[in-house]
Amino acid sequence: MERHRMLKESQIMKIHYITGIAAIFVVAVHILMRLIVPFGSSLEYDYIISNYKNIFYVFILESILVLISIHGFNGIRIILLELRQNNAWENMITIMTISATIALIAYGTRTIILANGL
Amino acid sequence: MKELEHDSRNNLEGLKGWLNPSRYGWERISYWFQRITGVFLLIYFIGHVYETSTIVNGQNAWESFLELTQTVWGHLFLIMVIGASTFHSANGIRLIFTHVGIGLGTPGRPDYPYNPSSLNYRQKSGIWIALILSAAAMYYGFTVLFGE
Amino acid sequence: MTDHISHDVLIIGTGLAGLRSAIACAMRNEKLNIGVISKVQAMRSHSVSAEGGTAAVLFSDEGDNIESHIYDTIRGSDFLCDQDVAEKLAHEIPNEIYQLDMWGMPWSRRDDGRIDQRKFGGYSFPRATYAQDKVGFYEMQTLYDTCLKYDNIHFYNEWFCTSILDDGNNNFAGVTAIEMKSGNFVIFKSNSGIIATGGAGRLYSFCTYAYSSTPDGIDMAFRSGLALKDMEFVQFHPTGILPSGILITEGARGEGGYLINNLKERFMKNYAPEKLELAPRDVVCRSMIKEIENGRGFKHETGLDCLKLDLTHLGEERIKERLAGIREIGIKFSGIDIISEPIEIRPVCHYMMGGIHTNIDGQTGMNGLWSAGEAACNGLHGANRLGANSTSECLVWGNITGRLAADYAQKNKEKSIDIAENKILSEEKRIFDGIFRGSGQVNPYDVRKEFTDLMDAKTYIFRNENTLIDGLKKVRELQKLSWKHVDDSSKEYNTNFINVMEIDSLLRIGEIIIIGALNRRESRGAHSRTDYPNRDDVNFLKHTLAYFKDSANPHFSWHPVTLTRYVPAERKY
Amino acid sequence: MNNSNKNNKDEKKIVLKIFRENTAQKTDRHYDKFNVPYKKWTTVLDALLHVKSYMDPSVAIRYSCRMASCGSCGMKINGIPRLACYTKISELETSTIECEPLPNLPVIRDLVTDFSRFFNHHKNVQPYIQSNDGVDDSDTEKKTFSFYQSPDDVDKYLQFSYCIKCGLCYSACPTVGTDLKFPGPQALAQLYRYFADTRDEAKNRLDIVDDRHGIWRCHFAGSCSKVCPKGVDPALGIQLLRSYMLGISKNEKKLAKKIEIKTNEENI
Repeated sequence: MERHRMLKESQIMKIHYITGIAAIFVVAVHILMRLIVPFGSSLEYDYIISNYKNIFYVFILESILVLISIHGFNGIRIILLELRQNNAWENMITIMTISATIALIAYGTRTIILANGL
Repeated sequence: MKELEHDSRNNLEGLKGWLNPSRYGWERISYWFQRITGVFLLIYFIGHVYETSTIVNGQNAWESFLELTQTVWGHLFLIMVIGASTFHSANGIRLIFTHVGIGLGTPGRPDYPYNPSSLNYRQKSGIWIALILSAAAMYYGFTVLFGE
Repeated sequence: MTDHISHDVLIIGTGLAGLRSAIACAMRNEKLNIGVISKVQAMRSHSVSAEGGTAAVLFSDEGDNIESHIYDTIRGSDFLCDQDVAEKLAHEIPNEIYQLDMWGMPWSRRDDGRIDQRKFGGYSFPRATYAQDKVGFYEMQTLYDTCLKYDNIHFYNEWFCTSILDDGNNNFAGVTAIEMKSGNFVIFKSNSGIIATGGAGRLYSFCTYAYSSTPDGIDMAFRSGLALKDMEFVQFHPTGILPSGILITEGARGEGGYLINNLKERFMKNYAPEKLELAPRDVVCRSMIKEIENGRGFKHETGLDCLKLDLTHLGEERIKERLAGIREIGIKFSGIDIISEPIEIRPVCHYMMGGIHTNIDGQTGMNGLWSAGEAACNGLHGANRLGANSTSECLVWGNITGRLAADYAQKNKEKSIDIAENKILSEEKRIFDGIFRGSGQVNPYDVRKEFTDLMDAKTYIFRNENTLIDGLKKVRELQKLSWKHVDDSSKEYNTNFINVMEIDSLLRIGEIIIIGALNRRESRGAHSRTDYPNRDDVNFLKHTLAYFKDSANPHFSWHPVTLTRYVPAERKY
Repeated sequence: MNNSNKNNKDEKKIVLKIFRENTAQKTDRHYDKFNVPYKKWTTVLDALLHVKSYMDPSVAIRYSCRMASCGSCGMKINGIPRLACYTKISELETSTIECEPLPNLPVIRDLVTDFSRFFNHHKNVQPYIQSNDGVDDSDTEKKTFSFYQSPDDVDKYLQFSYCIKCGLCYSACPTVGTDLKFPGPQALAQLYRYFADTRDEAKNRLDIVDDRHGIWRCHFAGSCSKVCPKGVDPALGIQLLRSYMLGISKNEKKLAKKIEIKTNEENI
C-alpha cells in the first residue's frame, strides 16, 4: 500500500531539509534588503516597486516563495499526519497540502509578475 | 506496513503530552518550540504573501494596508516572527545534523548510571545557542522597530 | 459452553526452553499450528535473569573435550546424574551455541572474532559461553525475536494455565487456562504438548527468582497424575545480595572474585583447596554457612548474617566490560559499587534440580506430553547442578522436545480430541467455586509469607529430621487454614485470583520437598542432612518419585539412576 | 522480606496514590491513597505489592523479575515513565508517590496496560537475523555456522540489544502520543540493532520504515533515551539509521566471516 507512492518519505524529507537550508540564505538576503536602508523607508512604495524591478531580487523573492511554501506545507502535512491515522484523512492531507503549496506559489508569483510590470 | 489490529486510542497522551514538555528535558522543549515556531511562521508567511500582494493595487492600497501593521502590536508580532524564525533556523540546522547522525557520539557499552550519548552537551548547547540567538535577534528587532 | 482453542502443538511457558522448543517445532514442520502460552508476556519469563553463561565445549583445539564436560557434570551432581543424559547434553550443546550465533546472539568475543568462554564453578576448563553478564537475557531476546520470524507460532501472552487435560487413556489432550485480560476460562485442545514452566523458587522468601516463578506448572503436572522427581534437591547459590536476594552471577567468581569472611580471609581455601571459590555451588554454600556459624560472618543491617564478595581487585575496566549488569544491580539494589567495595552476599535459593519426571528425551509419563527446562527433571543435574548447565539444558531439551512434539503432532494430526466434560467441570469447580468464590478470614498473602519463611528456616542448606518434621507439620497446618478466597471480585486482570492459585500450588509442592528431604536419609549434593552427614550409595543412589494420590497424601517411590561409564567416587574440589 | 508488615515506630511512611480504572467494566477513573511503610531500599514495586498483600488485593499490577531485566512493571511514577522495581522510594524525595499506567498504551485495569500494539510494531520491523544460508528450515540440509565477529563489530549493535521491551520509551515519545502507526523508538532501535549486525544479510530492512508513518516521524525529542532504564539510547539508533537512509553513511556493510561447523548428526 505504501510502496507505490511517487516519492519515498526519505526523498520528501531530503527536499524538506534542502528547502529549509536554502530558505535560510534567501530569507537572509531578503531581510538584508530591508536593513541596508532605514527600516521605515524600506517599506515605502517606490522602494518596494524598485525592488520588484530588480531581476536579481525578483529571483530571490520567487525562491523564498517556492522554498518556504514547500517546506512549510510539508511541515504542516507532517504534523497533521501524526494527528490522525486513516486512509481518507491521510489522502486528504496529501491533496490539501499539495494544492495549498501550488496555490500559494501561484498567488505570490502573480504579485511578483504584476509588480514587476508596474 | 501491516495494518494494525490494535488501534485503540485509549490512554494516548495526545497533544496533552506536548503541554508539559519540561519533564523530559531540553530536547523535548526544543521539539515543542520547533513545531510551534514552524506553524506560526507558516501562518505569518501566508499573511505576508497576502500583505505584499496589495502592492499590485497601487500606492494607496499598499499604504493603507501598511498602516494596519505599523502599530505597537504589529511590531511586537514582527519581533515574535524574528525570534521564531531565528530559533527555527538555528535549531533546524542542528536537527538536520542529528538526522544525518552527526554530533551524537557512537554506540558503545553504556555504564550505569546511563547517560545517553545522543543527549550530550553538544546537542544541549545547540538548543541553548538557538535560544540565545533568537533572543538576540528579537532584541535587535526591538531596537530597530521601536528605536526610531 | 466453554470456549476452546485448538493447536497442533501446545507449549506452556516462554522461558528459554519454551521458546527454543517453539522454534524447533516450527522449523521441523512449518505446517503445524503452534500455540505458546505464558502467564507473563512472552519475553518476560525469568530466564532473562540468568547471568553467567551457557556451558559448552567449543575449544577442543585448545584442550577442552566433551568427555570432560560429561564427567564434570556427573561429579558435580554427586553421581545422582543419569549419565546417558549428561552425555547427550555435552554432545548437543555446542550446536546450540552456534545456532544462537546464527540467530543473532551477541556472544562476547575474543579479539580474533571467535566466541569467548569464561571459568565457572565445578568445571575443569573455562567452558561457560557468555555475553557479558546477561546471558539469559540475550538468549531470551534472541529466541523471542527469532520466534517472530515464524508465522505459525502464536503467542498467548498472560494466559494462566490451571490444569492438564487427558483423553482418559493417558494421552495428552490439552490444558485449561484463564485469559488474564478478560478473565475468561478457556480450553486449549491439542494432541501434543510441552511443559516448560520453569522452576519454583518462590517457595522461599529469600530467592533469586522472579515473583512469577511459582510452581503452578509443576503442580499442574503433579495433579494430573505425573510423577515429580528429586524435588528435595534445591540449589542454593552462594551469592545473593541483601535484602532482595537478587543474584550476583557465578561469573563474578569466574572472573576472579574472592569470597571473604570478617577476617578478610579467602575462607574457601579451607574447604576446597584446589578450586577455591570455583567449587560447585553446594560446596561453597555449605562452607559459607559453616563460616557464619563459626562467627566469621558479617551482620547486614537487616540483621541477617552474611559474607562478602570482593571484586575490587579486578579493576574498573574489567568489571565494566564483563560484569556491568551486576555492578548496576549492586549499586541500585544494595547501594554498593562493586568496583570500590566488597558486596554483602548470602546463599540464596536459586534452582530446583527436581521437576516433572521425564526420560532422556524429555518425555513425561503421559503420551504426547513432554517437559523441558527447569520444570522437567530428566536426571541431568542429579543432586547438584553445575553453574551454566541450566541454560544449556533448556536449549538442548527445548530443541529435542520441540522436534519430538512436532513429529508426534504430525502423526496424530487427524486424531480427534475427546475430553470428558466432567473433567472440565471439575476443574472449573476447583478454581471458581473452590478459590474464586471461596470464603475465609485468613489473608492468603499472610499464609504465603508464613510458608516461604518456613521454607527458608526449615529446608535451607542444612536440614535434619526434627526441623523437617516440624516444617511438615506447620505446612499442613497452613494448608488447613481458611485462606482460599479471592477478595477482588472483578474478572479482568485479577492478579489476586492468580496469586491465590499460585499459593495453592506453593503449599502442595512445598510439602513434597519436605517429605522428599525427610525420606532421603543421607547427604548428597545440595541436600545436606546434619543427622546423616555422609553420602549413602548403598541405599540412596536413586531418584525420588512423588505421585499425587489424593489431596491429602502424596505417594513416594524410587527410580534407579542410569550409570554408564563412571562409578560413584568421592567428590573433592 | 521487604514486605514485612511489622509495625515499627521508627518506620517511615509514604503516601502511595494509585490510579484505578477497569476499562472493560467502564468504571470511573479515580485515585486510591495508601499509607505504606518503607525503608531505604524499598522500591515502588515493593510498596505496591505491600498494598496488594495487606491493604487492597484488587490493585491490578504487572510484575515479575523485580530486578529490572524483564520489563514488566513500567508505569508512570510522579509523571515520568519508569520501572517500578527500579525506582526506590527514597530516591524520589517526595511525600506522595503517584502511580499511573504507562501513557500511550491502552489501559486494561489500574496500572496494567495492553502491549499488543507495541509488540506488533516490534514484530513489523523484522527483528531477526536474515541470512541467505544461515538457517535453513528443512533440517536435512541444515548447516551450522559460526561467525567471526570482532568485539568492535559487536559493539556496533550491542547497546541496542540491551532493550528489555518495557515500553517506557514508547510511552514517553511525543509522536507515539498521537500517531498509532509510528513504530516508536523501541521498534526503530531494534531495526537498527539488526541492521548494524554484521551477521545480517537482509537487503530491504530500511524500506520497512521508509514511509509516511515510519522513521521520519521521529523529531529527536530525546524523551525515549531520557527514560530508558537500560541505557539503550533509541534516539541515537534512529538518527544513525536515518543517516544510512539519507545516503550520508554508506549502506554497504562488511559481513561477518562464516565458518561451517561439522554437526554431530548422529546425536540429533
